[in-house]
Amino acid sequence: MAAPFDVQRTGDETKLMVRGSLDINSAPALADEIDKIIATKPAKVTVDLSALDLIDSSGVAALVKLYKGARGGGGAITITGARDQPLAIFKLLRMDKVFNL
Amino acid sequence: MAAPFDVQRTGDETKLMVRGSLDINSAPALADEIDKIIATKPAKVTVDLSALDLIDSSGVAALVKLYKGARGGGGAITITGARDQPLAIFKLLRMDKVFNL
Amino acid sequence: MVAMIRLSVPGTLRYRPIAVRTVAEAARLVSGSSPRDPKNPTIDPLALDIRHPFDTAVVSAFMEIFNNIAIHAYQRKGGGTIDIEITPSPDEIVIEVKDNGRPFDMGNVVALPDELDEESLPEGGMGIHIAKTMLDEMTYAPGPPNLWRLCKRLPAPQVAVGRS
Amino acid sequence: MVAMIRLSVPGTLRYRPIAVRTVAEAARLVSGSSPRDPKNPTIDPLALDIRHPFDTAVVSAFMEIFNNIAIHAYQRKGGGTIDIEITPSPDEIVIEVKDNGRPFDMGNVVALPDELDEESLPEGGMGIHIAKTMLDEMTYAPGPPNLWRLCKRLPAPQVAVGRS
Ligand SMILES: Nc1ncnc2c1ncn2[C@@H]1O[C@H](COP(=O)(O)OP(=O)(O)O)[C@@H](O)[C@H]1O
Ligand SMILES: Nc1ncnc2c1ncn2[C@@H]1O[C@H](COP(=O)(O)OP(=O)(O)O)[C@@H](O)[C@H]1O
Repeated sequence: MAAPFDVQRTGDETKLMVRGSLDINSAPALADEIDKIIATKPAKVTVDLSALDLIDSSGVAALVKLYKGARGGGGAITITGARDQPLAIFKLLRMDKVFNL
Repeated sequence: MAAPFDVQRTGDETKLMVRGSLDINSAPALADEIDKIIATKPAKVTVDLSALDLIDSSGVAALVKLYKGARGGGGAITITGARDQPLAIFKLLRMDKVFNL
Repeated sequence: MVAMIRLSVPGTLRYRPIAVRTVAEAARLVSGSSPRDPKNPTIDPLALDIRHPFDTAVVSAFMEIFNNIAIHAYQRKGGGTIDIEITPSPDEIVIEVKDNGRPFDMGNVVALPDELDEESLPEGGMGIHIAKTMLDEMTYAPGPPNLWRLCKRLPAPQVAVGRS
Repeated sequence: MVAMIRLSVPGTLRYRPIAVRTVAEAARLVSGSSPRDPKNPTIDPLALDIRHPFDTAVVSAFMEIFNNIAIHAYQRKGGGTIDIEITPSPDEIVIEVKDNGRPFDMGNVVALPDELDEESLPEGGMGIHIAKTMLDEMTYAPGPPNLWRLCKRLPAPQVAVGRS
């Protein structure tokens, strides 16, 4: 019954944990959260995907938006823990290199 | 990827742990295991259902067989941890009293 | 427009997980235990969570009816399909299940013993009883095609009155 | 007899979890990552485990096609059904998906940039590319009804030769 994501702010670091399925039905809520995160211009963003089981292109789009937004605001962003289907999708899109997965 | 049940024998006690869904597709394998357990005439059997999410009447039948077999062989049997749908089924069948759930 | 979900699978136990999952998801559409609002997802869409009492009842009943069709009507040999029509509405779910296997007379199904003790614990004959008790309505019209109609209503939401 | 699974749902995202689960289970029937042998069940039937590469590919592709139909063909307004016919066989799965929404010209879909760097990271237009790349065959025949045919083959089992 866990929410598919949660956000922790400590100092100038923002940690985003995404769980379960990030898809067309759950990505809009994450996109809203991402707008909020980007607005704070965080110095460091860490995205933990170790609990993410499934992603579709709308989920990828949300993460790309966060990636660009964080970098655009001058921050650093690290994406960790991608595995299984989500990792396969990032590889297929050749985003594993860019995201340093 | 865990097997839906596992058995631990320590001294004269047998512990059976059942997981996931105990149904018409998984109960036959458990029934085989139960035959083996009963054949050893264990003094004490403990069945742990805390990881059991779903059961159907064939799953119930397998557990009843174990219950009768263990008692018939002069042993004691304890069933613990039933919750959610499995507990609802035992209550509906009024087995919660007999099983002391 | 009535939104209907139709699933047709070969009449063997191999296809049971597909049918059970479909029914579980449909039940969750009615009970609201699945995220109705895309902006507010609250559960992991990968877990088949049927802990809501409505979902428990619907899935428990359906599993028994499906098992019986595969085992008794099609005698574990398949040879026909199981056709499932699910109509989820705001306050109830109706599931119609059709098969072309052997019909039977539900009047002949033996009831479970009234008093249950160690001796009388049943090792079979529980399926119809479970399904009937879990549902609000269950009818069977022998054919072929044999037609089951299962109905479960969502209790009206409890409104808290006064102070607690 | 070819065993076919048919699922029909209203053409909105609300019914996506039902369709995705059905396809995932069907993929598992082919990849063998679901228990084929009732005597030897090896996985929790409640978890939608699609870690097998075959299941990953089939489910990833299907999710994109379903999304697109609900969003682009039915323009998030529903008004028709999505009809899915799945034919699992020992070495491949064929999924036909039919809708009565707006047709489109797949030739007009823009390819993803060849070189991907931070600037060119796409925020859309990835669905068709994902589906096509994940599958062995993907065809689309505009209608209505519009017809998608998705095919994924199971690689022949690797036989270990010689010593390691
Ligand atoms: N769909 C069906 N088709 C034919 N016979 C059925 C069907 N469902 C139930 N029956 C008959 O009714 C009996 C009672 O069914 P049930 O209560 O589910 O217990 P069980 O299946 O364990 O015997 C079955 O043994 C069978 O003879
Ligand atoms: N089933 C469909 N019906 C109508 N148009 C579609 C369909 N699928 C894709 N399209 C069109 O092709 C484009 C590319 O699709 P896709 O690669 O999935 O990316 P996206 O959906 O993010 O735009 C869509 O924007 C849409 O115009």
